[in-house]
This record gives sequence, C-alpha cells and structure tokens, in this order.
Amino acid sequence: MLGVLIILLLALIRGFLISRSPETTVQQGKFEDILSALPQTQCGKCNYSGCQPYAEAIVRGEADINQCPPGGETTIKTIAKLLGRQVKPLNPENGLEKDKHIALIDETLCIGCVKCIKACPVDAILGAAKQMHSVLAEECTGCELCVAPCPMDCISMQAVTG
Amino acid sequence: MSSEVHTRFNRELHSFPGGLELKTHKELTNSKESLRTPLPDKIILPLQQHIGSPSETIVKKGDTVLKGQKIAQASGYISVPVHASTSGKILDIGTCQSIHIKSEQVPCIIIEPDGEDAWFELEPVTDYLSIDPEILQRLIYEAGMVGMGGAGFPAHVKLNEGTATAIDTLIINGVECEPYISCDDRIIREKADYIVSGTRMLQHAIQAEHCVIAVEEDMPEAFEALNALIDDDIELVTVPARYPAGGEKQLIKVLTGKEVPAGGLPIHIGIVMHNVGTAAAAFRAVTRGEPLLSRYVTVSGNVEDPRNLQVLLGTPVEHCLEQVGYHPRDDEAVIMGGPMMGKYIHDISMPVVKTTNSILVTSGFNRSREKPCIGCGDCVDVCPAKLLPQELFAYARAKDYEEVRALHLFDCIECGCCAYVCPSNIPLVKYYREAKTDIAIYEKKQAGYEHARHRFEARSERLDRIENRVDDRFDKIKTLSTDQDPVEEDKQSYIRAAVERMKQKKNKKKD
Amino acid sequence: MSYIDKISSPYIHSLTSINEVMRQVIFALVPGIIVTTWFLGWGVLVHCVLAVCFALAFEAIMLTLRKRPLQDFMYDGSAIITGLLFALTITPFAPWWVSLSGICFAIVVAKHLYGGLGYNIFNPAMAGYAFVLICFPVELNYWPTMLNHAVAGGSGVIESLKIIFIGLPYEGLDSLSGATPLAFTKSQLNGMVMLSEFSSGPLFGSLGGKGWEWIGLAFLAGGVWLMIKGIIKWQIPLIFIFILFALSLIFHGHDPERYASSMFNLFTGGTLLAAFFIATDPVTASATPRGKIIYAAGIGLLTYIIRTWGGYPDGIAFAVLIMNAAVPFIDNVTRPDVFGKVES
Amino acid sequence: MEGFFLVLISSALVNNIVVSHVIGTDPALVATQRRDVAYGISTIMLILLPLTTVIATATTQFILIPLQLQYLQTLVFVILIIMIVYGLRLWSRLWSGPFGKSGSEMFLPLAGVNVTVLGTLLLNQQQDNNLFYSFIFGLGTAIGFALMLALLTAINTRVEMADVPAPLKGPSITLITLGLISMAFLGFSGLIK
Repeated sequence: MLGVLIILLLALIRGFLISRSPETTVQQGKFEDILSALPQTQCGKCNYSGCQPYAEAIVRGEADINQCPPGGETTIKTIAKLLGRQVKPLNPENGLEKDKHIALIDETLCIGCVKCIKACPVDAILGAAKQMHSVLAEECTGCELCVAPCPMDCISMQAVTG
Repeated sequence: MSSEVHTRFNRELHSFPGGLELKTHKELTNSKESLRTPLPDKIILPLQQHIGSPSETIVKKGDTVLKGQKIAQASGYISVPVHASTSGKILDIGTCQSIHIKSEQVPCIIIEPDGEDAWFELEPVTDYLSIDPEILQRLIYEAGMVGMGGAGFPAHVKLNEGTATAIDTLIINGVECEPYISCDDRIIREKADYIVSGTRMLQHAIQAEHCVIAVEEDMPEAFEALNALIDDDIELVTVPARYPAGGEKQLIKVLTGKEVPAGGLPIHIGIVMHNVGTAAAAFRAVTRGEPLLSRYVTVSGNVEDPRNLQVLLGTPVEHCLEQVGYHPRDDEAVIMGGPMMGKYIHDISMPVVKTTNSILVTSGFNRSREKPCIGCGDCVDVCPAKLLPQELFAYARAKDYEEVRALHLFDCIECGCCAYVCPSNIPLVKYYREAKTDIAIYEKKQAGYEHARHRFEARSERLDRIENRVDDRFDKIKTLSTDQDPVEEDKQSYIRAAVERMKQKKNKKKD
Repeated sequence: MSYIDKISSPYIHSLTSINEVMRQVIFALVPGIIVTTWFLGWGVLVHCVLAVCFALAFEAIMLTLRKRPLQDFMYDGSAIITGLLFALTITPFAPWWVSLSGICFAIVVAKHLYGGLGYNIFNPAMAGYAFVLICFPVELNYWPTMLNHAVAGGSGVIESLKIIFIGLPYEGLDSLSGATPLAFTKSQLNGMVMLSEFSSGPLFGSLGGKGWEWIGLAFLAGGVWLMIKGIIKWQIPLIFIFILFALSLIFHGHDPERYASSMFNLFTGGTLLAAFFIATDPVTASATPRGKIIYAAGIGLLTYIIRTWGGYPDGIAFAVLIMNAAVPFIDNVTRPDVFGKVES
Repeated sequence: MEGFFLVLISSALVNNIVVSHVIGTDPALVATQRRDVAYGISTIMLILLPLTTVIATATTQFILIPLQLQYLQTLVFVILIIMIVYGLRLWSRLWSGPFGKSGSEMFLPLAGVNVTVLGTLLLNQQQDNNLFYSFIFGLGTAIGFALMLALLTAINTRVEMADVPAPLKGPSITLITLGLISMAFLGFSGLIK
C-alpha cells in the first residue's frame, strides 16, 4: 500500500517536471545547418517542394539524407556529419549528380509566354509578356524547373565550364 | 669573417622549426659567369606573371612596339603592367601555356622581334634618395616590378603598405635555399653595386628604420662582394644553409626571432622583405628608367653546360635550354623553379616569366609507388610551419575539409620537406594543393547556395505580397461581376496562337 | 586529371623507404635473438621461424581476401617484425599452436581488420601476445630455467622441436622449467616474503634476472644502433625507461623489502625489447612531439603499476595496448601550435 | 583516504563501466561517432551519475529499507533517473543550470534513457556503499565513462579514414576496438581485489 503511494507520488512529481520541461531535441538544433548545406535550387528532386521542406523532413526523420542530386556527395557528407550518420550514395530515384548546368533559352523560338519566369525560384529569368526571355547565367542554379513549363521546349541545360 | 659582422651589428640569429639539410648542387653553376641569351624567334609575354588580377592589353595585333614600351596596363591595385622585352611586331594576342598559380592557360601577347632591340624613350631619375617616397613607389610600379624570389607578389603593394604602417626593418633576401638554384648568388656577385644602391633606394621608398641583407653561409664570394660596398647603414648577415631558410616567414624568424602571425603578413610585425633580384631591378628601373625586362635564370641539372643566363622575359624555355646543351630524354622532366617547390612543365615552349628563377632538367621525379602512411612523424619533425603533415594528409584524403582547416592547411607553405622525408613516398604537397583547390571550389559553391537561398526567400516574400494584393483585387472584382477574368482569357488565347505559329515555323524549318 | 597533375613537387627525395626502415629494425633485432637463443635454448629460434612463417602466411591470405596488391605489402617487412616480436615475448616452451593463434589474432584482427599497415590502432604483436596470455595462461607459464642454460634438457634443437610440437614432458618438468624472475618475485612478494630473503637466490644475476640482463643488453645494443641510424627517435625509449627507472627508484628507496630495484625492473622481462622495438612502432605510437612524451611516460607508469600491484608479472603488453588506445586522443590534444600562432 | 582512491580507481579504470562491465557499451557506440555528442554525453554523465547515485542511495537507505520496500528498488530507480533528468533540464532552461552555455543539456534525454545510469545505480547498491562512497563511485564511473568516450571517439575518427574492409565499417569496427580495449584493460585485473 505504502509502496504504491510512494510510486504514485514519484510519478506525479515526474509528470510535473516533464510537463514543465521545454521540448527540443538534438536534431532540431541542426535544422539551420542542414538547410545551409542544401544547394537551394528549390528543384524538388528530393520529392519535397523545396530545400526548406526537405530540411524539415530530414530533421523530423521522414526523409533520408541522400535525396538531393544537385548537392550530391558533398551535401550528403555534410548532413551525415551533422547528424552523425553513415555516408551513403545518392538515391538514384531522385536523380544523378552532374556538373553544374545552367538553363539557356533558344531565343529564336521563345514566344515570351512568361511561364518559365514564374517557374524560376530565384528570379534568374528576365523578360516580360510577349517579349523574348533571357537567363541570367550568374543567378541560375540549374534546377531545371523552367524546362518543363516551356510550351516551345526551347529551354535547354548547358554545362558550365570552370 | 661572418662572425665579425655578427658582432658588429649584434644581431643574434634564431632558428626556425623543422627544415632540412639538403645537398645543394650549387657548385654546378655558381662559379660560372652568367651569359646573355640571344634574342629568340618569338617572345611570349603572359598577361599574368604575378599574384593578383591579370593585366589588360593596350596594344593591337600588328602593332609595332619598342623595347620597354608598355603593352599591358594593370587592372587593379594588386596588378602590374607588362612591357615589351624587345622591339618588334605584335604577332598575336591569344592564350598560352604558362606557369601560374591557378590556371595553365593564360592570355598573352606574342611579339616577333625585329632584331634591332630598339629602346623606347626612357626617363631616368637620378636623385632617387631625395625624391618623395611615393614617387619612387610609382616608378617601381610603372616598371612592372614583382617579387622575383618566386611568388611574384607585386612589389609596389609591399612598398605602399610600407608607408601606411611604420616599418621597422627592410630585409633584402639573398638566401637561396633551394638546391641547384644560384641566380641570386650570381646576381650578387655580378651586380653587387646595383643591389646595395637598390637596397638604399627601397629603404628610402618605405622609410624603414633598419635594413638587413641576408645571404646564405655557403655563398662567401657573394658576401665579400657586398661587404666591400656597404657601410654601417646596412647590416649584412649570413644565415645557416638550411632549407627553407629563404622562405619569407622562416628568414624573418631567423633574423629577428619574430614569428609572422599565422594567416598574416610580415607587414603586421613591421617587416618588409624583398628579393635581391627585385632590389637590383628596382634600382635599374628608377635610375635608368628600364622596366623589368630580363632576369637571371639558373639552368641546371642534366644539361651539358649548366650555368646562369640573363634571359629576356617571354623567352621560351626551349630557347634557354638550347643555350646550355639540352638533349631531351624520356626519363627526364623539365622543372621551372627549384626541385623542392618548382613546377613540372610538360611543354617547353612555355615562356620564362618574371618569377622564373630556375629551369631544371631532372630525372628525380620517378618515384616508387605511394604506400600507406605509417605515422612515423618524420614529416612533423621537418615541417617549418609546425603543422602535422600526416594528419593533414589523412583528413585531406578523406576530404574532411573542416578538420583540414582546423589543422591550418592554409599555413602550409608547400615547401615539400614532408614529402621529401616521407618513407612511404606519399606526395603530400600534391594532396594539400588539391585540398586547397577543393576548398576554394566548395566555398564558391556554398556562397552560391547562400546567394540562391537569399534570392529564393526574397522572391517568396514578394510573391506572398503580390498574392495578398491580388486577393484584395479579386475580392473587388468578384463584387463587380462573376464573369471569367478577361485578362486571363486573353493571355491563354495569346499563348495558344503563338504556339501554333511557332510550330508552323518549326515544321517549315524541318522541311 | 591530366598527366601534369600526377607529377608534383618536390622532385627529389631522401630515399628512405618503409622497406628500408623495416629491414634496419630486423637487423637490429638479430643480436637480441642470438643472445635470447643462447640463454633460453633453441626453442626461441624455432618460434621465431614459426611466427614469421605464420605472419607472412596470414598477411598473404588477408591481402588476397582484401584484394590488395601482394607485392607492395609482402616485402615491407612489417609482418616479419610482428612475427619476431611475438616470438620473443612468448616462452620458448610454448606449443606451436600458441604461435599460430597469437599471430592469427595479431595479423587478422589487430592489423587487417583496421585496414592493414599504417592503419592499425593497436600494436599487432602485443595484441597477439595479450590474446594468448589471456587464453592460454598455463602454456605460457613455463619458462626454461637459466640455471644451466647450455646443458638444459630443453635447449637442444630436437628437444625444442619436440617440446613445441608434441608438448612438454610433464615428468621432470621442474628440472627443465621454472618461473621467470619477474613472476617469481611477484609470487614471493605476494607471499609476504621479504625481497632481501630471495634476491640473492639462483634466479638473480648482478643487474636483473640471471641471463635476462644479457638479453636486455643485447636489445639495448640493437636499439642504440637504431637510434644512431635515426630510424627510431630517442624520446619514446628513453622516457619510457626513465619513468620506469624513476618510479622503481622511489619505491625501492621507500621500502627496499617490498619493491624491486630499478636495475631489476629494467633488465628483467621484456623492458628493453619493449622500449626500443615495441613502444617505438611508428604506426601505433603518437606522432606529435608532446604526444610522444605522454605516450612513453604512460607506458612506463602503467608497466610499473601492473608489475607491482597488478595480477600479471610483466605488464608491458597491456601497458602498450592501453596507451595505443589512448594515442588518437593524445594526438588530438597535443597538436603543436602552428608557426606564428596568434594568441587570441 | 585509501578507500577513496580505491573506489575511484576501481570504478574508473579497473571495473570500467564500458569495457569491464559491458553496461556502458551501448551509449559508447552511439555517442562516439561524433565528437560533440560524445562531449555532451560525457559532461552530462559527470554531473548526472554522482547526483543520481547519491540520491538513489539516500532513497534506499532512508525510505526503502525502513519501509522494507527493497523489492521496489529497480522501479523506483527508473523513476528517479527520469525525474532527475527532467529536473536538470528544467533547471538548465530556466536558470542556465550546471551546463552553462555549452548546450550539453540537449543530450539529457539521450543520457537519461540509456541503461548506463540504472546499471551504475544497481552496481552501487550491490556494493553497499554509504552516501560518500556512493558519490565517489558515481564520480569514478562517470570519469571512466567519459575517458572511454574520449578514447573511442578519437579512435573512431582515425578508423573512419582507414582502409577498413567495407562490411566492418561503422559500429562493427567500433565493437572490435572496444573488444581490444577491454583486453588491454584486463591488464588492470588483480590491481584491486
């Protein structure tokens, strides 16, 4: 009887302490670090809508660390180190790592539909409706998001040297 | 003899950590008179012979230039002009193979000499000790002067920084610690007067309080030549022959006992160092108005007549080698620079540049296979920067750049001592260079990530803002009519029409 | 990667190589092996041959399994050294399978599971020795007696082979074998017998255990030769010896009846072998200047503690292994300050 | 005084919680893959273990034994540990606590739920230590644990870069290392009876 009482009492104190204790886990502190290790192409190849949702998913433990093709090996290594996990090869379902490419608009075919401009996550395409569009090579992250929307298939990815 | 001088100036010598005692092989070349190299068929002048940004061409293809005429101007603070080393016609402005820090292909100007070697109009300044230091600096800058010891840091930058801070000591470095090279030894013996006057001039240019000329203890003739000319205003010191005693930070440690802060410059502790070659060339540039057009180059190794040459800048290496009897062999390599820090050149049509101190033909590069590191720690003992080469190597190979940086990779001077002693034959320096390059790439990438993220966030914010406003407008429109948005419909039809038009065009093209 | 990237400065080399270093170490071991054989019988030599053969065999097997080039690693001599050191630490009366299992553990577990030469954390020979010492304490307990070395029953070649491959003749065992001076001292001291009562006994010589002093001197000679050649550095052996010497001096001075003298500690057991050949193994020793000192001092301290108060008569193997485990940590905390370090 | 050193050395080295009693092996495996985790857990253990052993001993002596409730010992210990862990956490959140700004309190839950703490408490009870020796025992155990983590983490970073056969990479080679270290620590056997 007394034992039960003591256990109950202890459990009560414990419950009180837990309820007052703020909830953070080891992983949550790593969110910023993981996000900054991602290439910020917002390409969605990881099956998440952007880099931030993917970083959040990693922190929650939903997503694996090898789903970012643009970041490739370097990114995987960095995240693995941040989380103390084993490095693993890139998941081929998400895509393959390749050298940096940037989008190039074939200006003879462009009809000025602004669809690619809307798709670009970093505002790297210049142009206005019914005007020819052009890619700012310096700003392009090579996410390929502008390729699919183009009705003329006039956007191609070109490898960058250097 | 040297002890006398030591006591005369009470300079106590210190020692730097690590280092090696190497067989110098300087006897091959240091007792032979240097020769002027005849004009080559072609002069190739790379626009980047220095650390910093490349110079900009100011001549056109087909122009005729005179010897000493400026053909490219500096493109920034850390940059210098380039001058034509002889008179002739500009054959081409293109790219060439050259020894340079980062890339192998650099833009260059190719001159076809006319054989007359006609001088451009020169403007000598004789009262160099009484003019304003800033004018002196300007003259030296206009002459395209860079550090001639090997790194090629623009000389005027060191001088300018010198006037900005109070300089305690100017050190003129005649310590040639790399084996085989004797061009500094020769230039001191042959041009001692230039060096001593040049030293006084540089001292005036940076307003240094003290001035030291340092030579190595195995160059007694050079010491005597200088000793005969100097007064009490300049200290002449011999330092023990120990590789890499001629390294900037190492020599400062030996002479003053001070350590240049890691990641810092000698200027931070009130010291400026120039090579003896720079002093001589600077003197020439000011008193005779001749810009930097030629330099002493040691050509040594497996050649018939190893010796020092006075070579016009831009002369192909091949041409220099012809002067001393070179017979190419399969197991040999030609190296620009010394055997410890030089660079292998696979194309001997490459030109001699402002930083070329030596051309070496060696068969020593054939090394046995790389074995695993056994952690013997020999490299730790010889490292002059007090690093841990074996750990650097392990982390560099594992591409753990965070750790590599924590181990001070960027304080590595790539002197090669560690690789020299390594019993496992590991080319450690190669790994460090690769790691340095990779880190630079990684940082660029990371900066790109950061930039992209910034832009993405800005865009998201803007879209949010617009959406809110659009929503407001929609609400207004909705209250007015329930019809489809006319603007939107117009857009759609426009796109459809345009697509049709272009498709027809495309088809036409195909036909 | 173009051809140019494969050639990198420096283009000259000191021409030392692992093979050369290992060869010198093997040469330096020769006097020690000869003297040990002289005092402990042919069994020593038989074990040396056995252990080296086993070591090379396991090395070859592991290299083949791991698909590494045989010719690069077989001739580096590291397996031979492991074999020799192992053979010199076990008793010449040990059966052949002790060598087999010890070397197997040394080469397979301690060396190749970690990636082979250069990557092992623990000294293979000492890991192998500690392994057999824990697994077969009885077999390792019989040592040839030094009393009449030249004519001892176990010292003929045939006799030695018989003992190693068939087993010890259990009748007449006492005339053949006995405890090592270290083990004897330990058991006597544990039995509360005063040191002065037995230290003049037949097991003891002028410096250390009878005969052991000469063995120690032979290893000392080999070690000094290595130091002169610059193959091993002075820090590790000398600091190890100094710490052991100093500790035993203090305790011996404090109570000469309970603690053996410094000379006894140095010249008995594997002290000098360990000091010059085992602790100096470059792979498993610390590489930083300060780390080397801590590492060597640690081995000296632990050896003395285990010898004096622990359960094993000679603690060197354990001391070396424990310090091996600590080396990466020591290396991390003793990184030297970079040239021109800025005080922050 | 002699007892003090005996208990300290015994719990830290001779009967090391990680390599002699294999109780601490699990957290050692997890924590030694990364340096900051190892550091955090070690710091926490150094504070948590002495504290819990003392409180647990006090609880046993002043509550459980007088009330003849020893059979509840394990259960009470489990609840005690969680209480103390969350108490420490609350403390560090509200008044910066014993960890200062190191951020180590992040690892408190990790340290709290592992078996090492409970194991230490039970071992301590087996030895019938009084309050003072309980404290020393807890401290010694924590020192031994931290020492092992330090060694293992350093070894792991080196082994990670080694040419370890692929199937053995990661925790498996750490276990082998632990095995070899335990073997080395057998050298201490007989040091303290």
